Amino acid sequence: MTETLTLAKAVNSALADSLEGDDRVLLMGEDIGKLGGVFRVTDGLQDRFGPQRVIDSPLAESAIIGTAIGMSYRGFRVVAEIQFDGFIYPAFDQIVAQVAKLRYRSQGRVSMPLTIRVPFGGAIGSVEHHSESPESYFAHTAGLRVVTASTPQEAYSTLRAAIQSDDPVLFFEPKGKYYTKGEVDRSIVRDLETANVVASGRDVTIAAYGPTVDTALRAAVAAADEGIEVEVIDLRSISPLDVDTVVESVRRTGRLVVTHEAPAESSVSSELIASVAERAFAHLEAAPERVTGYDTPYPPSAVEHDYLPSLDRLLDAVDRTLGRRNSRTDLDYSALTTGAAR
Amino acid sequence: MTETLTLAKAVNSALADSLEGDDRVLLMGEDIGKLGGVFRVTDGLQDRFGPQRVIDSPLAESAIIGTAIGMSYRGFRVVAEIQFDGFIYPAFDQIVAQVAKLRYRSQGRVSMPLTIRVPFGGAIGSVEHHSESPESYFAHTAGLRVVTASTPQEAYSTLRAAIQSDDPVLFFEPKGKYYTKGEVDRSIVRDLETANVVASGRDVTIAAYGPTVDTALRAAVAAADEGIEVEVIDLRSISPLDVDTVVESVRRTGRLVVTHEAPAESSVSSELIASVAERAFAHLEAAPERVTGYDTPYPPSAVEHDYLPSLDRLLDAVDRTLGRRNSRTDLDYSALTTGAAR
Amino acid sequence: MSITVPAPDPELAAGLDGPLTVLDLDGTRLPSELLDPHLRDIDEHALTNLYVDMVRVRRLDTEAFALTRQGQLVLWPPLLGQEAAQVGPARALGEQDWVFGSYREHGFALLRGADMGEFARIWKAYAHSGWDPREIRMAPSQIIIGAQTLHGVGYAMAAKMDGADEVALTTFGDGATSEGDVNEALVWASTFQAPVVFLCQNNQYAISEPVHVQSGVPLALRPTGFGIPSMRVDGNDVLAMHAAARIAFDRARAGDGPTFIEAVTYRRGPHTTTDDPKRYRDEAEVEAWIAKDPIDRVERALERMGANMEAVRAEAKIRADQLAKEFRAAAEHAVPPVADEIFDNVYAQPTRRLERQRLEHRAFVSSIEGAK
Amino acid sequence: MSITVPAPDPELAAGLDGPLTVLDLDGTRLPSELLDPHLRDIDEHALTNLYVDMVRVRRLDTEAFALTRQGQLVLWPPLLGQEAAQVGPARALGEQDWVFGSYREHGFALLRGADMGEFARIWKAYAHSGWDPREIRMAPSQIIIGAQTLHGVGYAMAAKMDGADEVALTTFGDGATSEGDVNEALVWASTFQAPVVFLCQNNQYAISEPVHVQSGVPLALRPTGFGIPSMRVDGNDVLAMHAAARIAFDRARAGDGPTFIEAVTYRRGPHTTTDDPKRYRDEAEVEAWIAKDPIDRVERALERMGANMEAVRAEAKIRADQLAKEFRAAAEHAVPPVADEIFDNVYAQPTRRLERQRLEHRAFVSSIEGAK
Ligand SMILES: Cc1ncc(C[n+]2csc(CCOP(=O)(O)OP(=O)(O)O)c2C)c(N)n1
Ligand SMILES: Cc1ncc(C[n+]2csc(CCOP(=O)(O)OP(=O)(O)O)c2C)c(N)n1
Ligand SMILES: [Mg+2]
Ligand SMILES: [Mg+2]
Repeated sequence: MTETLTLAKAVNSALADSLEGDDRVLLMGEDIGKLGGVFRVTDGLQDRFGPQRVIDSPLAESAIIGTAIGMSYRGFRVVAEIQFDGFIYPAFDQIVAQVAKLRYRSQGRVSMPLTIRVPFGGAIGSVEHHSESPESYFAHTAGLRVVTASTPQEAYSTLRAAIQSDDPVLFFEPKGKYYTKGEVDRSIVRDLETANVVASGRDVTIAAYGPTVDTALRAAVAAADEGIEVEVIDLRSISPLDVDTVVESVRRTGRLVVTHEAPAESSVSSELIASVAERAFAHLEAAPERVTGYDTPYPPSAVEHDYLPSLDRLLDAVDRTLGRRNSRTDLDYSALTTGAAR
Repeated sequence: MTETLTLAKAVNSALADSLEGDDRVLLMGEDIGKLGGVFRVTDGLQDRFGPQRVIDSPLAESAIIGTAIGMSYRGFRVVAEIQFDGFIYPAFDQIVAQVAKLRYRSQGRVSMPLTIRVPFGGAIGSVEHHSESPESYFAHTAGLRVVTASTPQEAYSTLRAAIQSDDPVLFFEPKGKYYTKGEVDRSIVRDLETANVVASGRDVTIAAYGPTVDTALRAAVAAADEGIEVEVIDLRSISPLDVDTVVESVRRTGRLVVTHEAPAESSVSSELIASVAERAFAHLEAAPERVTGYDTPYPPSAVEHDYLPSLDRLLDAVDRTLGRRNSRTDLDYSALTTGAAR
Repeated sequence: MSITVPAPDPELAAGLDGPLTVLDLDGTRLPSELLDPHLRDIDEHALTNLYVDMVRVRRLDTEAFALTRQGQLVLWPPLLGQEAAQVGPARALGEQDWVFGSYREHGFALLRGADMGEFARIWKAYAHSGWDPREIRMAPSQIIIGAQTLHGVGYAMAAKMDGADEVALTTFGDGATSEGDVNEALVWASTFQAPVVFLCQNNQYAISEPVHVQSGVPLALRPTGFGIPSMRVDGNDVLAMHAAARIAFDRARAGDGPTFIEAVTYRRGPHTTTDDPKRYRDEAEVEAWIAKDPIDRVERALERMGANMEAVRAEAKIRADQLAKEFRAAAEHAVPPVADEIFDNVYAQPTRRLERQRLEHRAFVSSIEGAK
Repeated sequence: MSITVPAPDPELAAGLDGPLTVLDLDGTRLPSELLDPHLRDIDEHALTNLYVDMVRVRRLDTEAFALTRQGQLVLWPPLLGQEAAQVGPARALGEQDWVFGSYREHGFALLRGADMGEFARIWKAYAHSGWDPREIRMAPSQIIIGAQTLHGVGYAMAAKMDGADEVALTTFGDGATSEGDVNEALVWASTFQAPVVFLCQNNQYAISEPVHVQSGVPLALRPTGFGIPSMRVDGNDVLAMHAAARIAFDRARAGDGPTFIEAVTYRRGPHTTTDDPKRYRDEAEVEAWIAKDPIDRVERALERMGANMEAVRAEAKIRADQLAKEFRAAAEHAVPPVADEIFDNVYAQPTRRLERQRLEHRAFVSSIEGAK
C-alpha cells in the first residue's frame, strides 16, 4: 500500500514508525519538539511520543552528539538532528573522534547505533551556512556510514534502515526537495550500501545523489532528444560508495559524469572517479567529468544557480565525454599558467 | 650559506626568523612556551621573544583558533599550534566556517593571515589520536591553503612563506621526520603552490608529500635496480594541488601512483587521480594506483607498519601500473560480491 | 546539611535577585547606587537622543520586516523589543571600539554607521556581509552561534598587547551561552584579562526554546564561575543598559578586564520572518512584555522631565521615516552580485585551480547565452 | 561601587575558602559538619581497606613506570600523588554505576576490576582500549581532553529515562575545564538534572601549564555558574574524597541532579614518561606536595586508631607486590595484535570496500612472505 507524501513527511513518517516500533529509539535536537523543527520535519512527534523521547536540547551541537554517545552506551538508538548542514562543524570532534571510532577503539565492544540527520544542499535562496554540502568530510572518515535520499520513498526506506543499523549513520536530507511529493510504501526498508540504477542507457553514465539525482534524470530526458542514452545512477550511499554498480555501468557506457553540489576538491566525486579509474580503466573511453559546486565557499544565494550543478552544465559535461562540441571546445587555458598564480 | 638542521630545528628557525623579522607575528598554543612544545619545536622562543609573543594558551583548540581570528582583525599574523593531528577537530568549526570563509564573507575586506601548525602522521609508535593525517578535510575546504614539507629545507622555506602569506595556511609537519637532518639555506623562502620533481624518471610517476616522499625516493632507488625509472614528485601543496606538474610528468610516464598516510576514501589522492584522469586521460597508459593508509581509523601502533605506505607497497603498486607480476595478480575478489556486504 | 547552588552576594554580581533598573515602567527614575554615578550627564537632551535612536532602530526593523513580507528581502530576524538592549550599549561605545555580534544586531549596525545599501544586501542574499568591518569597526554579522565571542576576545587581547585604548564588545543570545565557544571565550577573557565586554541579549528564546532549556539559573551567574564579574540588567531600560555598559567599558579601559552583562529582554516578533512563534508561546506572554516596552518608558520619562513630547515625537518620526525611506530605496536598488563574483576573494593570492574554474564557468555561461 | 567576582557562601559551594579536609597531615581527624555524617561507618577495617587500595594503586603506577623505562610499555601517564583522589570516589561507586574517565584513571580501572593483561595492552600500543567496558562499567580510556564528560552526562540522562538506580561518574583534569565540551556537559547535566558526578582531578598542571592558565578562580566555582552545586576537596585526603563522593552519589540517586567535586591534588611525576617536568616547575614545589602524601596520612591515622601497622603494612605490601608481579607478567606476555585486525570492528556490518582492502592486504603480506 502506498501513499503520496512529501519528502519531509516521508522523513517524519520514518521517524514516527521507528519511534513506534522500538522504544529504545529517541530523537534529540534543537527545536525539534514543540516547534516540530524549522522544516516541520518532526511535526507532531513530541505530542505523540512525549518530551522524553523527542527531546528539545540546549543549543550546542557537540553536546547533542556527545550525550547521544552516552545514551548509546545504554542501548538507546538516538536520532540526532543537526538543524542545518553549516552547523555540524562544532560537533565534528565528537563525530569523527568518538562516534566513528568507538567500535574500533573498544574492539567491537561498544556499538554506536546513532543516526545523525542533516538537512543539506542549496537552491533554497537562504543566507550563509544554510545551503552547504559537508558530506565529503564524513565520507573521508572511517567508521561512519553516509547516506542520502533522492525521493520520498528513498527517504523513508533509507532512514528506517539507518535507524536500525548498528553502525553510526549520517543521513543527509536534500532540504531543497523537502516539499516534492512521491509515492511511499512504508513496508520497504532499504539497505545502506547499494546504488540504484534509476535510468538505463548505453552512452554515458551519470552518477548522482540527493538533490542532483533529479537534475541527472532531467538531463537523461533532454539528452534522449538528441539521441544520446544516459544511464543515471542514484548512489544513495556516499560512504561506502557502491563502486561495483558504477563500474558495471561504465563497462557498458565507457563514459562517466559525477555530480554533486559539494565542492569538487578532495570530495566524493574525486573518490568515485579515482575508484572507477582504478577499477574500470580499460573500459573508460573518455576522460571522466565532474559537475559540482565550484571550489569556493557557498556563494550568496542570489547567484547560487550559477554555482550549483544544473541541467545545462550536466548536458555540457555529457557532450564533453562524447567529444561533441561543448563550452570548453575552444577554451584557451593559456592565461592560467603564466598569469594568476605564481 | 647553509647549516645542518633537523626538521624540528628548521621549523624552530623559521618561527624564530619570522618573529624576528615581523613584530606582528606571534605564536599561540598549548605548552609552546616554557616547555618549548611537546616536540621542543618552539624551544627557546618564549625566552627570546617573551610570553606576549609566544603564548601558552589555555587548553581549548576552538579558542586557540577563534582568538587568533580576533587577533588577525588587528593585523597580527598568528602562528597557532595544534599539539597533535588528532586534536584539531574541536577547532574544526572555527577553521572551516570562520578562518576559511572570512575573506569571502567580507568580500575581501577581512584578511586571515593565520598559520596553523599541525604535527601529523604516524610511525612514531604512539597511542591513539597521535598519528593521524587529517589533511584531506582541509583540502576539501575552500579558502584554506594546505601545505606540508618533506625535508628540513622545505620545512623552513615553506613555513616562512606560510607565515608571510595573507591567506590562511595549514602547515602539516611530518612529525615522524622531526629528527631527520638536512642542509638548510635560510635565505630561501618558497611559494605555496608548486610541486617539486625530486627524482626524474620515464616509466612511472609517484606523487607523494610529507612523510611519504622519503619512501617514494627509496622506491625509486629500488626500482632502478630492476631497470625501472621512477619519477618522484613532492607535491608540497595539498590544496591547491599543482596538477600541472603532475600532468606534465604523467604525459611522459603514462603511469601514476599516489601515496599518503591518510585513508584513501574521498582524500587528497582521490582528488589527484581524478584531476589527472580528467586532464591527462589520453596519456594514461595504465590504471592509476594508490598506496595509502587503509580506510580504517588509525590502528594501534603495534601494527602501524602494516597500515602505512611502505617501500614494498609502493614497489608493488609500481609493478601493477607496469603490468608486472604483483601481489594482486592472482587475487580472487569473487568472495566479496557474494559475502561480506549485503 | 545540603549542598545547593551558591547565591552570590548581590552587591558583587549585581542584579541576580532582580535585573538592575533605573527607569520604571511609568517613567519615574529609580535610584541605583551602582548605575546612577554613570548617568550623571544624561540630561533631557541626551535621553532624547537615546529615544530617537530607539525609534529609528525600531523603524528600520519594522520596515525590513515589511519588505521581507513583500518579497524585497529573503529573510529578516527582527529585533522588535530589544531596542534598548542594543542602543544603550551602542551609545556607550567609543569610536575606536569594535563590535563582534550575531545576525540580529541591526541596532548596532545602524548606530555604528553601516551603509544601508550594503546592509540591505545581506538580507536580499546578495552578499554575506553588509558593511565594511574596518570602516565601522564591527565584524561581519555572524550566523554560527557564539563563534564571534572568541573573535571579540582575541581582538581585545590584541588591543591590549598593542596598548591601544580599545575595547571589544561581543554580543550574543541566551541560546548561545550553551555553546562551547562562548564558555571558552570566558576562559580566555579571564586568563588574559582581556578588555572585552560580553553582552548577552537574553530575549528569552532560542528560536522555539525558552531560556530555561539553556539554564536553570540566571545567565548572569555563568561568568562568575569563570572569575568574571557580571551585571543582570533590565534590557528594556535604555538607561540601565547604557550605565551598565559604561561601567563595563570603564573597567576594560582601566585594565580591569572583562565584564559580562545580561540584558533581560524579549524578542516580541518571530525568530525570523520564516518562524511561527504561535507554535511555542502564548500571546499573553508577548502582551506582558509589550507592557514593558523600552520606548514607551522613555517617552514617559521625557514627559516627566518636562520635554515637549509632541516635538520630540515629530522629530523622531521624521528621522525614522527618512531612515525607512532610505532603507527601502536601498533595498529596492541594491545591486545584485554577478555570477563571476563567486570566484572572487576566496584567496588573497588567486589559485590556478580556481582561476581555471572561473574560465570554465565563463565559457559555459557564454555557450548558454550563445545558444539562446 | 566596584563589580567583582562574587564569593559564594562557603556553606553552599563547599570548600571554596579552603579544600575540605578530614584527615590532617599528622593523621588526626578534623571535624567536618558536611562530611562527617558520611563517614560514620568508616572504622579501622574500612580505612585499612582504603589504605591497601591506595598502596596497590601506587604500586601499579610505579611498576608501570618502571616497565616503560625498560621498554616494556611505550608510554605511561603516572598518577603518583593522585591515589586518594581516585580511590576515595572509586570506593563510593556502586557496582551498577559507570565511570567515564580520561587516560590517567589507573586507580579507577584497577578498582573496577580491569583485567591487567588487557590493561597492559593499551600502554604497549597493542590496543586502543584495555578492558571490556560493559563488564567493568567503565568507558574506554579517553585521550581527547574533556570529550568523555558529555558521554557521562548522556549515560546519566539515559539511566534516568530508564528509571535505573545508576549514576555516571565522569572524571577529567584541571586543563580539561577550558574545553568547550566540559562546559557543555555542565549545561546538559543542569538542564536535564542528570544523575552525574563531575570529578575534576586538579593536579595543578595540564602538561606544562599551571592551573592558573586555565582559571584565576577555584575550579569548584565553575559549576555554580551553571547551577550545579560543588565541593572543593583535599584530593590527598582519601576520607574527604570518599565522603564528598558519597554525598554526590546520594544526591544523584535521590534525584537531586549533578554535583561537581574538585579534588585539589598534585601530579608528582611527569605528565607522561616522555615529559620533562624540570623544564616548567621547581623541585621544591614537588617536595611540598610529597609532605602531603595521601598514603602517609592514612598510615598515621591508622596508627592513631591503634592499628597493628606492621601487619597492615606487610599485608599491603604482599598484595601490592602480587599486583605488580601480575601486571609485569601481563605486560611481558601480552599478545600483540595481528595485522589483519586492522580491518576488524570498523563497522558492525562489514563493507565491501574494506573487505576488499583486507583481501588486498593479505595478498600483499603473502607476496612479501613468499619473496623472502
Ligand atoms: C552553531 C549553530 N547552531 C544552530 C544554529 C541555528 N540557529 C540559528 S539562531 C538559533 C537560536 C539562537 O538563539 P539565541 O542565541 O538566543 O539568539 P537569538 O536568535 O534569540 O537572538 C539557532 C539554534 C546556528 N545558527 N548556529
Ligand atoms: C583535545 C586535546 N587537546 C590536546 C591534547 C594533548 N594533551 C594531552 S594531556 C593534556 C593536558 C591535560 O591536562 P589535564 O586536563 O589537567 O589532565 P592531566 O593530564 O593533568 O591529568 C594535553 C594538552 C589532547 N589529548 N586532547
Ligand atoms: Mg535568544
Ligand atoms: Mg592536570
